[in-house]
Amino acid sequence: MKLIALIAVSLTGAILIYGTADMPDWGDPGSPASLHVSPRYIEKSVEETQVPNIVTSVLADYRGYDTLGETTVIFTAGIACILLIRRFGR
Amino acid sequence: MISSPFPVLIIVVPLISAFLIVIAGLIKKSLCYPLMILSLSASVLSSLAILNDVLSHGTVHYRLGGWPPPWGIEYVIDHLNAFVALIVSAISLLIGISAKRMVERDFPGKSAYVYCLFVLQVTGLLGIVVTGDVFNLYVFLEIASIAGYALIAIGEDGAPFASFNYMIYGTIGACFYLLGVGYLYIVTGSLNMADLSKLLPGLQSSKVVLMAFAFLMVGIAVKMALFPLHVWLPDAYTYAPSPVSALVAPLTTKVGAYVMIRILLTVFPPSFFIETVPAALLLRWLGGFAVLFGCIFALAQTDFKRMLGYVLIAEIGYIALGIGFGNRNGLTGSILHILNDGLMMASLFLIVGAITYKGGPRKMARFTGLHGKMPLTMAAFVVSALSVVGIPPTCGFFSKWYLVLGGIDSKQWLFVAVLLASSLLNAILFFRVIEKAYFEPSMDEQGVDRKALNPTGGQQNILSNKVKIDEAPLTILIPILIMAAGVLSVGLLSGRIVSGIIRFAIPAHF
Amino acid sequence: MEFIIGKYNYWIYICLMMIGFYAMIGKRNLVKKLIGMNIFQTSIILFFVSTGSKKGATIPIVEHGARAVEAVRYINPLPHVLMLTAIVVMVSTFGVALALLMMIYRRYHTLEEDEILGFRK
Amino acid sequence: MEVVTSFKPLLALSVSAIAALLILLTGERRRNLREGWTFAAALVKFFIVVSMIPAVLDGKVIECSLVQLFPGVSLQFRVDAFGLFFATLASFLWMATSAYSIGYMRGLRSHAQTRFFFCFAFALHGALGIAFAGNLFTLFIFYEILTVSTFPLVAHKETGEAISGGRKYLAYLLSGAALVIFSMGVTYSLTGTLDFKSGGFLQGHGSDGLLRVLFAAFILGFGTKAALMPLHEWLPTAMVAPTPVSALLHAVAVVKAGVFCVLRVILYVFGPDLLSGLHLGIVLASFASLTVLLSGMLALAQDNLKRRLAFSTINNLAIIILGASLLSPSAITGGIFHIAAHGFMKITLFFAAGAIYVKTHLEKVSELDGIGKSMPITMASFAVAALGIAGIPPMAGFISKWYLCLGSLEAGQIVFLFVLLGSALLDIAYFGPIIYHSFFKKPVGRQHCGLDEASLWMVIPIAACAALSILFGIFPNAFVHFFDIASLVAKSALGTN
Repeated sequence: MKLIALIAVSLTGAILIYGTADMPDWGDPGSPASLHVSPRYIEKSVEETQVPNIVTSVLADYRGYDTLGETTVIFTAGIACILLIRRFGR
Repeated sequence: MISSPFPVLIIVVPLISAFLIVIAGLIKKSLCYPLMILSLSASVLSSLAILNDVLSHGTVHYRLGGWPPPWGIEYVIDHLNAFVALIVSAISLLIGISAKRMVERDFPGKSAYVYCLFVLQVTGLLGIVVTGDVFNLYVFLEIASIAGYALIAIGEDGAPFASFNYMIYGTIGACFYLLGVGYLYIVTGSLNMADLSKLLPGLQSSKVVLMAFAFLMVGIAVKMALFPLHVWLPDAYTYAPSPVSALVAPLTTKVGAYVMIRILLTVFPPSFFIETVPAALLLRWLGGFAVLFGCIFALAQTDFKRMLGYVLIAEIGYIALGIGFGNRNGLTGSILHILNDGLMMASLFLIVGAITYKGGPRKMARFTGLHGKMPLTMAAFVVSALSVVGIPPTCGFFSKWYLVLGGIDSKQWLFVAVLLASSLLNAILFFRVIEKAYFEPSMDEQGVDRKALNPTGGQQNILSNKVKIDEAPLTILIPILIMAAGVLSVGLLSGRIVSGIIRFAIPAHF
Repeated sequence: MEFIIGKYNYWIYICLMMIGFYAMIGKRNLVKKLIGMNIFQTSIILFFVSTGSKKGATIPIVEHGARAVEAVRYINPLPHVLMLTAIVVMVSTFGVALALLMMIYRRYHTLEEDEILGFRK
Repeated sequence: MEVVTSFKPLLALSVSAIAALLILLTGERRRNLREGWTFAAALVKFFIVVSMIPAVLDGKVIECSLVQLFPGVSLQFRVDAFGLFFATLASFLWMATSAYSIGYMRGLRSHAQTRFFFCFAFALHGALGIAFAGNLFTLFIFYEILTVSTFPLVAHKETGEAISGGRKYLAYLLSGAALVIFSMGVTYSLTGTLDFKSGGFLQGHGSDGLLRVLFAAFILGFGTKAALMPLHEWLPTAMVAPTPVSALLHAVAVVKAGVFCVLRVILYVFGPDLLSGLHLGIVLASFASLTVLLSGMLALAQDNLKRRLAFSTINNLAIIILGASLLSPSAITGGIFHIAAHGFMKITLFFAAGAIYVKTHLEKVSELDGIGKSMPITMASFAVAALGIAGIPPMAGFISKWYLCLGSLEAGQIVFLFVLLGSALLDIAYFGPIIYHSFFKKPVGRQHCGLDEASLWMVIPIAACAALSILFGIFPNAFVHFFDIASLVAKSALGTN
């Protein structure tokens, strides 16, 4: 079991390292992630949402729906914990 | 652009009702069940409305918060997800109806929480289906998974440990998926599926895209329990409470299959998985192995529910096989099988639920004489079993037929042989149960000690020395019968379904 | 050399991730598995957040009164947003996992996988 | 060819399905009503089927299309001469069988009679669907319905032996069905259609090699049901079933459906031209001849009466296939007529065997000495049918054998003439002793106290079927125009219209 785990882990690691070859360097301002989609958040955020903290504006407005999902996840987990560990009627 | 409120209603109605159910549970327990049924019905109606919209006007877009797509989150509903959403919501409504008696007997104090998680599970699954954003999909995936872990854990004796294992695998799967999303993001800068599908064709040679593809696939394969990543499934679904396994088993895996089809066909250019990387080849082989492995392991089981778990693994194999053929007939078979398998598996798991609810056995050796005691349930069982075996005119035959055609079209004779052989294996599996139930006299007549009838754990409260098994209450029986009728009618209507919906769900150039 | 220095953020996250991954599938103690899971998830967060950075840019909070905002001056906010969500998701999973462990412990009075499997035989 | 749209085929089909449901709902308590449903359905069905004969003899084809299943293939019923022939036979014999099974099941006080009659009605539903199917796919759907609904009948006794017989039956037939699915898939991907057509629709598609493999897959697939050697093993094993079921298997529906499907494939999927072009007709004919001779010899070795009859069935089915694979007009006519002739004669034989079993619980040939004295009507009918099978005039078997022999001459294949004659000799060899012993030998170790026939429910069907075997020998067109229809099929299939 341990051996299988070790092999699986080293295999995954090797693949991951192989994949880094084509990745943009750390902090490269010209990486695709910095050029597509996100510039609008930075440039228009104040104008469109009146929120100077861009993370907040994206979290609560542009991608607010993710945040609703996130809240639901907590809610789910809460209910799940109640269901699992609370002792009822004993 | 069509603006209709239904896409968001599918999700929001059950989401809100999940909160309300908990509150209602504090005030008056009897309110919870109607609330759940109401919200699930609303989901079914909205998915019907959307399917109607999609059929008459084409793809429906819904911008959440009004932000245009690559910046905001968008729901995109085309033929494929309208179809899957309807399957998910309709089956969960039926299972929801049947859950009442089982939940209220087995978890008397906790029913509100169970219902709440039940609805959340459905919300999560529906959210996965309708979203057009790869990260949003992850969030809903986790809602569904967490609800699933909790629901499974309240089952029988081994359930918490089985659920824990499921959680470890599920988290690895979800994290791999998230990693894949991150890799996609790093090379494209986008999370929107439609946007990604525009950007990705130009990046096919990038190693990062390859990584992203691999991790997305592995992650989804864990969630849909594709061989050899299925290890969590048999335990989890065997120990889960009956209504939960009836909900989670058919739907979670099918939604996983949907995500796989979505990623392969829409997000990546379809040629990517067929030509650029050998994913289609791999899917074929894994699917083929899954089919054989599932059937053969199912043969070795004595517990009916666990056997169904292995059958489910085989059924997932069919879907993977169909995708792996990479042609129109194969994909049609896979998508049709999402519907068919959802129906038959839900029906079979629910039948196990009905039998155990009445204190009946789960060991197949003790199924003797069951048809006399539960004639309608067993009739439904025969119909669903024949469908799994692939006997026309039940629906299971038609998806297999498309899969066989797909195999013939792509000249994969080996896999055609696997498909045909698996029908025979399935026949052995199910006919031995049918034989037991129909041709062998019941235990009473053989004078076997009734105490020996006690199933493996659980439900001790009604299992005294005397057990009288008869038909389950109507709330359980009616959904079973509806599903059995569905198995028959979907078979005959499969032509309509394929030419009306599935044909458009597959890219035109296939 | 350029290859290693330019991309060391990825190397770190991969190392962390493999540690976590190994613990998840290789360790026999359930708590250790959970710790592995946490490391695993955290490494993904690290990875995401590191993709958002830009050399010479500052945190994505627009200074008060700034008019023409240039994207180059601020780091990419989107990975942070995603990770805020992901952290919550991961914490929730972790919470449920701990609840499950409590249930398992109540039932078997152990958290060693081998012993639990022994009980179930 | 004129095409008429009508719901009659659908009506005929639904009669037995509705009857099956009514039987199920009526249940064990009101068994007279339950059996009433069986009877009523058999009668109604027969008359609906017969009412279609005049139109079909006029050269019309009755069609009824339901839902489209996938592009180019619908759930479609199409009554042509060949289908009508089989449907007439099946519904005709259903009437006889239902009367007989009432007597048999009650005589033995059998359990689960509701299930029995339900499955029986459903099997007839399947058989009629096969007969009326307008394309291969519809045919296959009903083929599987027939297979599945017969399984509980074969395993009806619920003993270990019966269940293993049922298992064997299913294993063979489902494996065959898998091959059929495969060959259907290949056919569809070659031609894009599965609709039957006189003279076949595969011509000009695919390479010779592929078509040969396809033909083999088709024949092996449907051949399991037709009990073509070496795929016949299930049929003798299935003899554990109650006698009416054996009658259903042998005379009415199951194996006949197999032969029907084989003939459909030969005449309406591949077509005579393509088959003779690929030299497949002669291969199949040799294959069938081997079965004819082997099964005849094996029948000699059987002491169990029903098993002997089973091998005789295998023998006769192979003769039918032999006739069709000779691809000459007389041979096809004879082969198709033999489907009906054999049906009537074989059902008489099984009924007689069942009647003996119900009265005396005897199953072995060697124990039947002198039984003709106590059951004269039964054994006389047995003798008539047995001689008919051997091809002795004036029984119906003579007509079919005569045309088969003519056909082998027409086809210029003298070898097969000898095969046919040899098989007739074998028939006499394995039936002769039974007849002789039962009438002219003294019973051993058993008291015979005069006349001791089975109940009228059983004797009348036996005598009626024996009488019909003679009647169809003298007037092959009596009542339902079996002979005319058979020759019409041969003409249209060979394109000599």
